[in-house]
Amino acid sequence: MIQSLANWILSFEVLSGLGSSVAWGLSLFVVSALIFVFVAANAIILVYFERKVSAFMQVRLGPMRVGKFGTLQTVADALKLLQKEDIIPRSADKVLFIIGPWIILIASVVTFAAIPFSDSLLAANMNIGLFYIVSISSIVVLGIVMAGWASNNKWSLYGAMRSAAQVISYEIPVGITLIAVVAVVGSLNLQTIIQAQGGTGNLFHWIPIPLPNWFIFHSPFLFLAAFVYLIGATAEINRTPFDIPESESELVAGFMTEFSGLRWALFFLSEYANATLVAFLVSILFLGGWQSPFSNYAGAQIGFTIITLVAAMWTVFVKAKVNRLSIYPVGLALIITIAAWLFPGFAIWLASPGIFWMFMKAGSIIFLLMWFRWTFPRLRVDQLMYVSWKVILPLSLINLMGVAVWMWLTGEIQF
Amino acid sequence: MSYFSNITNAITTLVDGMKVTMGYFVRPREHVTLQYPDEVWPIPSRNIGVGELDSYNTIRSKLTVNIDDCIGCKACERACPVNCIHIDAYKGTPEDNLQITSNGTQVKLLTASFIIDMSECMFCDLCTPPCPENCITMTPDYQFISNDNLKTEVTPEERWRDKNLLIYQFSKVSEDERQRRKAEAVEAAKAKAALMAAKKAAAAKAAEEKAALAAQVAESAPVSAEPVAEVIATPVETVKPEAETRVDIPIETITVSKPEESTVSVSDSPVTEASETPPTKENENG
Amino acid sequence: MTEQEIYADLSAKFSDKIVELIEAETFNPTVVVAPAAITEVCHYLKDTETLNFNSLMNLAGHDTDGESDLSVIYHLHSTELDHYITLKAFTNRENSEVSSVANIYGTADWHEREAWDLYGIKFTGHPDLKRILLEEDWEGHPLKKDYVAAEFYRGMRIEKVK
Amino acid sequence: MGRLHAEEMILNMGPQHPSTHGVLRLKLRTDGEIVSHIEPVIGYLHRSFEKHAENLEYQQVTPFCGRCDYLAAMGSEHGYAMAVEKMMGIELPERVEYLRVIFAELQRIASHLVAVGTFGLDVGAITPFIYCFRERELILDLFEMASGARLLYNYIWIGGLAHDIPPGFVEKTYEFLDDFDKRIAEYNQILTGNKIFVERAADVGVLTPEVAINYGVTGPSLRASGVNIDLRRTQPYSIYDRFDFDIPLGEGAQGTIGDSWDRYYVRVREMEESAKIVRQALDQLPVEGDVKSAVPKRIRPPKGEIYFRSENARGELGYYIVSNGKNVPLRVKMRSPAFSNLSVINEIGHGWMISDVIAILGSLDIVLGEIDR
Repeated sequence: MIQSLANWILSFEVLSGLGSSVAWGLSLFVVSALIFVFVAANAIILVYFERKVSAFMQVRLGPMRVGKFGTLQTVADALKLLQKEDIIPRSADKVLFIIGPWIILIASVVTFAAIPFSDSLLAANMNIGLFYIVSISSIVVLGIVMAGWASNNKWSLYGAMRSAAQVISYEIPVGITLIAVVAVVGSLNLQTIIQAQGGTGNLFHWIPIPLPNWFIFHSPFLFLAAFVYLIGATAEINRTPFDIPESESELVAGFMTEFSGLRWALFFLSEYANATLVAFLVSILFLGGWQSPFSNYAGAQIGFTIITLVAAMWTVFVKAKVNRLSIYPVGLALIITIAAWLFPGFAIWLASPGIFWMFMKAGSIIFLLMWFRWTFPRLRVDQLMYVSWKVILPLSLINLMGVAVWMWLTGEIQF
Repeated sequence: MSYFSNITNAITTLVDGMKVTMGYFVRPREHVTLQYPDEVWPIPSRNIGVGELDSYNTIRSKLTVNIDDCIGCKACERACPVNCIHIDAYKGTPEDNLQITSNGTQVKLLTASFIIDMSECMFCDLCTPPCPENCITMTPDYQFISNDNLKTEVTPEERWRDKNLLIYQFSKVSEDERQRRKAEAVEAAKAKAALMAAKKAAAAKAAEEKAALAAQVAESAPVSAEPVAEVIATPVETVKPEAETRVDIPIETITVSKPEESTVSVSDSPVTEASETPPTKENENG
Repeated sequence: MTEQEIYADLSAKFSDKIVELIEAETFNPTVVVAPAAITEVCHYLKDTETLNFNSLMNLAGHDTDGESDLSVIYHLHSTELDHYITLKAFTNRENSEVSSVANIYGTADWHEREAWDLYGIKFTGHPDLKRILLEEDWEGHPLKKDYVAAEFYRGMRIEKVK
Repeated sequence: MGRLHAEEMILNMGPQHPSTHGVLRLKLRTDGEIVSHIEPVIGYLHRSFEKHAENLEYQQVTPFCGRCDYLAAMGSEHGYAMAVEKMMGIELPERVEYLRVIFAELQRIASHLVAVGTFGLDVGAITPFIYCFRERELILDLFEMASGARLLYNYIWIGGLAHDIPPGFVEKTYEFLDDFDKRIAEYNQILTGNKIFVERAADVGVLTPEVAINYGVTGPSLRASGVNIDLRRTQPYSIYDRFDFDIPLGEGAQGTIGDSWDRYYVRVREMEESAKIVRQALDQLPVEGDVKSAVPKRIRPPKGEIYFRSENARGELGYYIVSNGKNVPLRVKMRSPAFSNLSVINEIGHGWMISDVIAILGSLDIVLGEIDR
């Protein structure tokens, strides 16, 4: 994307004198700014949705005052945070206290450079994209430890130490799970991984249910691996039920206790950036990234018909009480189905890959994370370690071996 | 084996919990939020008031006084556990044109000042039942933050914050009149105190003379003037009833003859009180 | 066992340390015990099988009128045998000392601290007798009837209780 | 490595801390995450109830009783009123007794809802807390309907009640009870059985019966240890002997008897039992009767003293009242259940992690207003 932007800049008569390196630098700057804006806007939107989702799950309404249905609430909150007094505790380690939040933010923002939003929209098409993301995102823990230590507060220190232990122990199962995916594709390039998931095939290769060729349907092992990765990644980004570094009922606010105003906002920003990153990774690695779930427009038509039928049956049979709101999903599916049958162009659009599908998938994953957060209690430190070392790690190892065996069975690889 | 059953148990129970939250997520109409200034909590209303105060219901919020019905008996002031009601009542004069209450009682005292400090009120509703005229009531008005309430001098100087904004003066008597009455009452109290002191002094003198006489009989000792001074030093205290536990402001203005000790009267209205047979236990323990 | 039987039992065991049994003007017949003997009496009450008072329900200080002796009241209950006894120890105002039962009943630990805090009754043998509800540097023991609050506490004016 | 120096750290939990249920300060001596000693420091909410009571008339003390245990104000008032009534020998009308039981049991449900919800909050589950508060609001609506106040009622007077219940109250209460069973099933679904919750609460902070009785732990916390002591049953006061209800005991279903999970679950089941009592009381409620007929005009109990205990939501609430025959009590001592319940925290909490100490504290269900009085 950077290169094409630079070429585009150079294609203008007036700007052609800039020279390729200057154009390249300029487009680099533009792309970086775009990514940062994306992350910031994303956090603002996600905070709003998190508040709404939590409110609806908790029989509340959530923000309703600022803007229609409170849509501008997070904007107002962000403005408030920017205006707040910048407090640095007197006995804090000033240097670390100041750079800690920035390290966390930078580490979580730069990972987006390797995320392909669509087949052409990505900042840097790296051949080691996955490796880059995993390694950069682990730097976050450094910032957390810095922030916790620099605060000179016992609660912050506890939070930092817990975070370090947690992130490091969850890196391992997460890494091994990723290797299972890489083993199938044979590449660390995220674009290649997504392209490998195009088309339609059978569920688990043999069961004759036509489904997209996503890795989650590749084999039972990868199906499991998707959940293992989701759990591990939830732990890595410190969200409930693994939010022990900032567990508000135990450690007040963990490593963020002493932070306020802008610095605190940076933590928040990076938290949501990380959540988004995980959602993107799950959809790239297991759900086919920007690939459409339908291979052609007939597939889209039939697929949506099936979805509508399933939704209608669920509404009628599973839900005892049919009220107006439970009809909404069915109605929506029905409208799309009718549209898909009436207008082939719409069906073609549905079947074509694009940024829409990427965001749909990532959005569902983020919703899942929110759903977890507002349902579950929090684990204890030792239980967290138990889950990591005794449950997730063996599972991921089994997955890795299982995937290899599976591929040998299905004939994808030969010895 | 328990390892695997643990994991399956974890998955099933967690999914169970997620069902509940999702159930509410897809039914946001069941929310319980009330958008406060736009919608308010429905106040359960039922009339337990009498006569004109029919609208008085059980909700206990801001106190209000129908000052036209107040006879200045201070029953509410005595019943208040936190001393947030301060009443100054003075003996009425013909030029006061004292009114007749809605119960038909002729008011005999001029309620010069009837102050309720809502910042101290604890909404216990103990002040309303003792009122013989049902003129002090609790209204369902719970939104009464304001900044235009009367500023009065009732605030004792040891108050650590300015709470004037929630002090309500119900009496219609003008400030000048109030001051005049207060001064008069102080004068009267002083006169009374002097009278009592004189009486006491006379009594003491008589006793002293008697003692002196006795002493003379026994042994001719000199008479000391000490007891007289002692008696004069504490004149006002004797006016206070013995069981009184709190300070009235101002003390000198007590002109109503108080019962021997404060009682907690609990009947709804004087009418029912009269018709009821008094509880049997009361006399035994009294 | 009734309170009378318990009293008889106790006075047989601790002849000189048990003063009397108050039955008038109380709903809980009360055995008056010498203040220094509370510990051993409670030991006996708890450890004897026929008595088995394993629960101290309440421990309260009391000041009758600001002049006479302070007293400490113990309400004991046996959860196994379901009988009750109330003990009372009188101690003089100025130098009040009662032996502690904190090592016998865990409940007594905090309740004795509270009695010390509010009445200034010293419990000898208490492991950590210090104020519990009020600040460490509070002056006086407020529930004594002759208590007069200081005017200031750390520069803050103390509002007078009316 | 010989020079590696490790020492214990003093950690101040509170007075400002999200999980101390008020203003409680716990001085924790910690070795890493392990807490080796807990010293509670209380008194931050001391409002001198006993000093107030010595300067107020008997009826005027009632609102202050409710303010001590602000989550179970009806129960506190009930206990105090019964103590004074016993001193004065007042016989109450049937209707008053039934209404008092109804209110006390509804208050128990409301208080346990807070206990259950905040325990969930302490271990990190935010949503059940809101569900619990939703039901509690319904109970508070009922209270508001009857007494006019939502939290601090001053409704139970010595010798009667402040008002009779309004028309429609009984129907509304039935309505609430009909719905309530479903709600409890919901809590069980989202929290009670939840594996993470079980892991956090089961086997944590085991309170043995001996320690519990020795420290004067009462109420659900004691019954969770398997000790069958409920004053409503063992020493029936008011009219509790007329109702058919079970005393839930800790069974160690998920771990050991007397662990935090048991303390939690006993409360959940007690809510069901209380709902049962309310239903029976509503069924038997006499239609006729003046709730104020036994209210004495002058409350001057005869000279004497009494220790009266009743079963409040948190345990044995005792009032030690000394009267000298005047209209002002000579001494009112409140034996607050949470005061004794909290004192056991070091006994059962040391050796656990910080997170567990919070869970244990939450399972003891303390109210600081009552501890500090």
